Amino acid sequence: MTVLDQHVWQPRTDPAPLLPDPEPYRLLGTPEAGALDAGLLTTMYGQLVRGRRYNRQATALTKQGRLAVYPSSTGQEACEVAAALALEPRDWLFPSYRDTLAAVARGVDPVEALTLLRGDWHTGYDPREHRVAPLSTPLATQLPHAVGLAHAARLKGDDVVALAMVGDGGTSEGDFHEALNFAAVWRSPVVFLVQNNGFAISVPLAKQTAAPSLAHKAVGYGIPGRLVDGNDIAAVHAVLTEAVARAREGGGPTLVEAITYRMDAHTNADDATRYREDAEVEAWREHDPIAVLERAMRERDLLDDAMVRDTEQDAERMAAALRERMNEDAVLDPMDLFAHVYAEPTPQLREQAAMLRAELEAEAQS
Amino acid sequence: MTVLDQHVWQPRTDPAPLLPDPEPYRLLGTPEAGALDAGLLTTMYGQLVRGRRYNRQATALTKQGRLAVYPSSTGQEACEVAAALALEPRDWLFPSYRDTLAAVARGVDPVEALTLLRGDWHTGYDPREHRVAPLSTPLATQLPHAVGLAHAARLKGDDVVALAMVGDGGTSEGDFHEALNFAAVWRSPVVFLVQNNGFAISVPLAKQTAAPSLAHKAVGYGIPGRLVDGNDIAAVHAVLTEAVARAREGGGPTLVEAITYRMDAHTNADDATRYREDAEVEAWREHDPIAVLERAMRERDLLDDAMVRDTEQDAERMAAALRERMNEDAVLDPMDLFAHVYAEPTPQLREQAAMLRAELEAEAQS
Amino acid sequence: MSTATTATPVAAGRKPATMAQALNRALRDSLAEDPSVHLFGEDIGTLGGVFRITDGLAKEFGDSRCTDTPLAEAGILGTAVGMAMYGMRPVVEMQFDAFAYPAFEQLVSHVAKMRNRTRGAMPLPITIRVPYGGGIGGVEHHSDASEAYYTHTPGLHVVTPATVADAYGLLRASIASDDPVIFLEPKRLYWSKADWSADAPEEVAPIGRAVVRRTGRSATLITYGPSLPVCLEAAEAAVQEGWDLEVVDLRSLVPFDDETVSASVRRTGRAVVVHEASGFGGVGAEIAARVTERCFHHLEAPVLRVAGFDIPYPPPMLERHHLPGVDRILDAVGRLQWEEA
Amino acid sequence: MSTATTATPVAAGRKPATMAQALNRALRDSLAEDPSVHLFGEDIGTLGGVFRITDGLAKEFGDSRCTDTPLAEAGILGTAVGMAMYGMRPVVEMQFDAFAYPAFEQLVSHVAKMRNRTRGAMPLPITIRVPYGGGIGGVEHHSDASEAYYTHTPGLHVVTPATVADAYGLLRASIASDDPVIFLEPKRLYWSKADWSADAPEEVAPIGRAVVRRTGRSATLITYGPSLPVCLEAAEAAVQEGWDLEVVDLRSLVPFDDETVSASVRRTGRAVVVHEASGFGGVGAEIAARVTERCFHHLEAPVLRVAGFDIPYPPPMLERHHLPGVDRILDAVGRLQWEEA
Ligand SMILES: Cc1ncc(C[n+]2csc(CCOP(=O)(O)OP(=O)(O)O)c2C)c(N)n1
Ligand SMILES: Cc1ncc(C[n+]2csc(CCOP(=O)(O)OP(=O)(O)O)c2C)c(N)n1
Ligand SMILES: [Mg+2]
Ligand SMILES: [Mg+2]
Repeated sequence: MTVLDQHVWQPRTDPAPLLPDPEPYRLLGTPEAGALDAGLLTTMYGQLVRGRRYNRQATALTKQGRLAVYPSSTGQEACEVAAALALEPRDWLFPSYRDTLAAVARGVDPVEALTLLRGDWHTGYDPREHRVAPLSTPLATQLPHAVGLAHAARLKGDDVVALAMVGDGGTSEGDFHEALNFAAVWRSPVVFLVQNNGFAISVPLAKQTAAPSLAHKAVGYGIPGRLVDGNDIAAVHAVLTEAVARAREGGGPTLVEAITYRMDAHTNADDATRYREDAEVEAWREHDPIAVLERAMRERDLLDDAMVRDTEQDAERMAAALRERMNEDAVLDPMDLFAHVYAEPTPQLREQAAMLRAELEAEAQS
Repeated sequence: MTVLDQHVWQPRTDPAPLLPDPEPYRLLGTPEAGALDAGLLTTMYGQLVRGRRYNRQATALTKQGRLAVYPSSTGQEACEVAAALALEPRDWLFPSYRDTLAAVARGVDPVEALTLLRGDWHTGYDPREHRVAPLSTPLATQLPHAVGLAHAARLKGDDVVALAMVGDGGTSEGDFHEALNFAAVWRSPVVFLVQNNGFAISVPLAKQTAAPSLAHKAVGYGIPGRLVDGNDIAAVHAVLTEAVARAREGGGPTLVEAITYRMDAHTNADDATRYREDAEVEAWREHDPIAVLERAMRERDLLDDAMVRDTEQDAERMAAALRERMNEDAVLDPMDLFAHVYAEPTPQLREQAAMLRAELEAEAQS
Repeated sequence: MSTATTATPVAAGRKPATMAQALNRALRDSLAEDPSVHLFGEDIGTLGGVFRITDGLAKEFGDSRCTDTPLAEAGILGTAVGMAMYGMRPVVEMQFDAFAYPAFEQLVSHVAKMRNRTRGAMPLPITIRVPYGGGIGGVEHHSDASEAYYTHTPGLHVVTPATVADAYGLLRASIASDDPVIFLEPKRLYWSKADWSADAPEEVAPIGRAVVRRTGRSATLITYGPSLPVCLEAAEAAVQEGWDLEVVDLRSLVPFDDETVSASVRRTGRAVVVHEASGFGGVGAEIAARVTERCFHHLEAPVLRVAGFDIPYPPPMLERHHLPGVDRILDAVGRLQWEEA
Repeated sequence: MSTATTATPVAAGRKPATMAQALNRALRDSLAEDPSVHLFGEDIGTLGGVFRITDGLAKEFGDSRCTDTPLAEAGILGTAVGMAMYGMRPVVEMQFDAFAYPAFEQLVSHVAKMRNRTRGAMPLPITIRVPYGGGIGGVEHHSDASEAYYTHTPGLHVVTPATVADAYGLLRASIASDDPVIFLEPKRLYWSKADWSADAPEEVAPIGRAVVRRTGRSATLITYGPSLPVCLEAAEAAVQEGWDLEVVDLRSLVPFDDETVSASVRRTGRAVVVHEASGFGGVGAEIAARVTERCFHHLEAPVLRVAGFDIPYPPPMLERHHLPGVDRILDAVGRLQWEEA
């Protein structure tokens, strides 16, 4: 022992257990898949199919002008659904703009989840109701929120876990770094789920990072990194569930990287042909999360054509209901612009509200 | 090969060679020290002794009101000097506020290096003269500058390397993360030197990070991390020289963590007794960088009492000259406030300058 | 009664072009002329930018002249600082107004200060392109009018074009400037069209010079960027009310063209400042204050402001209630105490 | 001829205290009364803050109520957002003005907007303490007067005390507020002293209310924070010139107390706004503009501004030339067109 060890040198974490496996973790299609709970798989299947249908419906709504914009999670439904299923009701989900499906899978009314993208308000749901934070557009900014919330819950003695979602591109932001570091130092009960879908809009992963994997970033914070096949819902669910349990028991945060692929363009406004080959998209169809689960379930006779049909019809009903509700015009009160800026409007806002009210009245009369 | 490997999965870097050794690298006092170049050691010794004297002199100048503030690098001279010695004249150094000594060791006039801290101007030297960027106060903000400069040099075909210095606390900032990631993706010729002196003002490392070491952060960027005894100047110099050479040859950036200790308070304005024990400081005296080098040199008969005395006298002369020059009042022209805001002052600044000029004239007349 | 005029000289070879095309052309011409010009940003390479302002440039000039960066705005601006320190002329794109905020420390603490702190030894000729403002149905964080943060930061130039010709001219001038320039691109004018040629950009739009877009005698509308077309429309509508409005397009917020603005207000005796950013502490406050300081005895009425409300930018379906429109401008003009004239 | 007055009621048990002590006491009382109050920041625990404002609090309330965070301002504010989402009342310290900039995105895009975007479901009762301004001989990046960035951001309250009593009262009120408050602490007044007691903080300084610190009839000086003592000194010096100056201390920049300010200017007919931040686009512009809008026909002269120059904050040895002093204020008062009165 030298002075270095005594004084500056940390009680060192062994880096080895923090390092992710070199290959993404998989369950479906492996021998272990045989042991997976049949009920869980059926739930997952139903949610995946509904999720896919939801994505298709939302995209269709952009074409009909019913949504201002939609960042589809088609191809990423396994991550979206697994994130929702891995949490207890008392836990919190921190989604990004791409994760309306995770919010919906957690119970948020799909119309309310789509409010931001429809454009009648920003956050359409009460975050406290289902414990889903507002969809976050500024990249990676939601990650420190998740850490703060988890830290607060722990200080209060509540065994609440926060699961925060971010994209591969988002890992380059300073907020990613700061959030992971705070979580690690505080041993906060947070799970960070990075959906690595290969692109940040047009920018491929190779221009985003030179790391062995994004999960390897965990080591630099002294937390475990896990790498998982993001289109294998059972694997994602297992990894997240384990990380959530560890967090809940005081074991601190985990960084999970799920390898997946965005089958649609970045949003309906994007033209993906500018930056990727159709062949790449086609290749990923083989590894579609629904197909992967379906194969595994059929292998175990947990799924047959009739069930597939039923599930699809159920999804169709959900989609029809959503379409119908979204086709109703949003009821808007422009005076709401002033209602929630502060607990009490400032004198300045009262003046401005009066001006708008007068305008609206004049408009109504003419 | 699945679709994952083909398309999203990077041509993977093997993480193993990126990981730092579990123990800080040492040279002095080890058998390898016998092979170190005698001339280099003598140079280092001279610089260390002068550096220590410079630190003492600068601290004394704060007491005499000649410096507004001084963040001393006493105890950290090995890192400061080694950083300067590891670079070629065409290379660039990016120091933080604590690194005036590194700037001085690289050739910057000590009075000019102290301008910021004396308070007569911000940067006192022309950064292009010795290729030393302005001392950076906002933590970690200088790191992306180093990356940009190194990247620019590479684009121009110049084999220039940038060495950027930052503290342990600074590694928590988002800019640290973004800089390392840019450097890694661009394979820029940059060396990041983290001086881990155990504290960020009063905050100990354990409240700053839970990582196995700060050098382990390298893995998350796909670059090598090196851990070194920061009070062993030969070791720091060897590690930096190697990293600089690798960068120059196109091998990309390196993250070096040097374990050291700040013997003085954060600045003269700080009261270190509030957050650390004297015993800890005392323990580090055994491992003082000058003592460590002196022992190794004496062992090889490269140093004797006469040389020690000569070196100290030389340092004393340097200090006396510095003291004398710093005791001269700075010559200041308040009109300089307007001279360098833009290439051409705006009409608004011309008006304001006229106002100040009138005030100064009135003052001079009264 | 005067009619709308444009102050730009008629040049040979004028063709219809959008502002987006003019910006693209400005970048291309700058890249072609000066090898030290380098473009950096998110999605500006292969994709050509989410607004296609850099379309085709990576292809024409290579990845190293038009580079897709990792997704980190402080990193983008911070590395641009380093490149400029090495003698390059970086032009960075912030994808949207609100996504420039992560770079705020680099901007305020380094970009704006570097020349000054080094006594001129280290100028930073960086152009920061920021698509700004609303009116395009963007969801939250995509429509901030953030100009006031920049205009209050000494060391930065802040310019914003309102016409196709100025888009080209000002961007060329910004890139050529040896000082950092915040170049604010009004998103909702990207697809506005005009006849235009790339000739003589310096004459077209020197930094620091406002331009009278419409001469008039009753009152002056002072505006810039996205609000110029609204003001011109208001001025036309005002004719029916018997008002002959002058419209000044500032183009450059810093440096500010006091001469042109004050001359106009002295002539008309009344002024309304129009912008879509929130009014409180907005650029309009500065304009109103300095015009009043300079023209007090010529003023028949206080300088009024028509600005966005002091609220977070509204969701798409409500933005029209927030943005200054023709009616609100005419309303303000009507409050310029005509009865007392 | 009136004399300097203070508007704070005399309370029992008043003792001499510095502003730093009053702030410390406010934090202590808030921690003691409300278990949801949590303090976060760099060096605020063991060290008690670089200005010692949190001295002794970690010891008294434990590390989890007064926490030394990792060194990352966006992380500090971002985690505070999360804590507030869970019902806590975080009070964060930014070590110096310029070191709050890394948190700018969190501030503008989340802190200021969260209540609004969730239709009131998710208020964020966060207090952000920012030691600001110069006059303490700080090296670059330690003396920014950054208030204008905050006042232009809807959704934030912005307050700043100029007296010991207000430091206590306003900080208590800020922590109790259900909205985010930027609490600007004038560094150079930390060691200013006054007789003061911790009684009845709500009466002392409610958010949104300016106070007349000195009544006068000739002209109104409108100011806040670090410039109040300078203005009071100027007002005393002005007596010799025959001017009886009223001095208004705004205390709260957002919400703005139009009533008190306008009433004063209507009474005096002349006004000078004083602050040390750069003038261009500073808070003074807003004040001058709105006072003019409201009091135009009472004004004998344009509202003038005395502010810092439009330059990066100077090095310690030159800062006195930048900061508005008594002479510069009297000079501006002299330019209020008395000859025409
Ligand atoms: C701070 C910030 N910068 C830029 C953007 C603009 N932007 C929106 S999505 C996106 C790409 C994000 O990529 P990734 O994190 O991989 O998530 P994905 O879209 O693939 O789900 C960008 C650049 C933003 N929203 N926030
Ligand atoms: C962005 C920013 N935040 C806060 C500060 C205030 N500050 C100055 S030095 C310091 C501690 C830095 O610690 P470390 O990085 O370990 O460097 P050291 O002082 O030990 O050399 C802090 C918090 C700053 N300069 N910049
Ligand atoms: Mg992605
Ligand atoms: Mg340190």
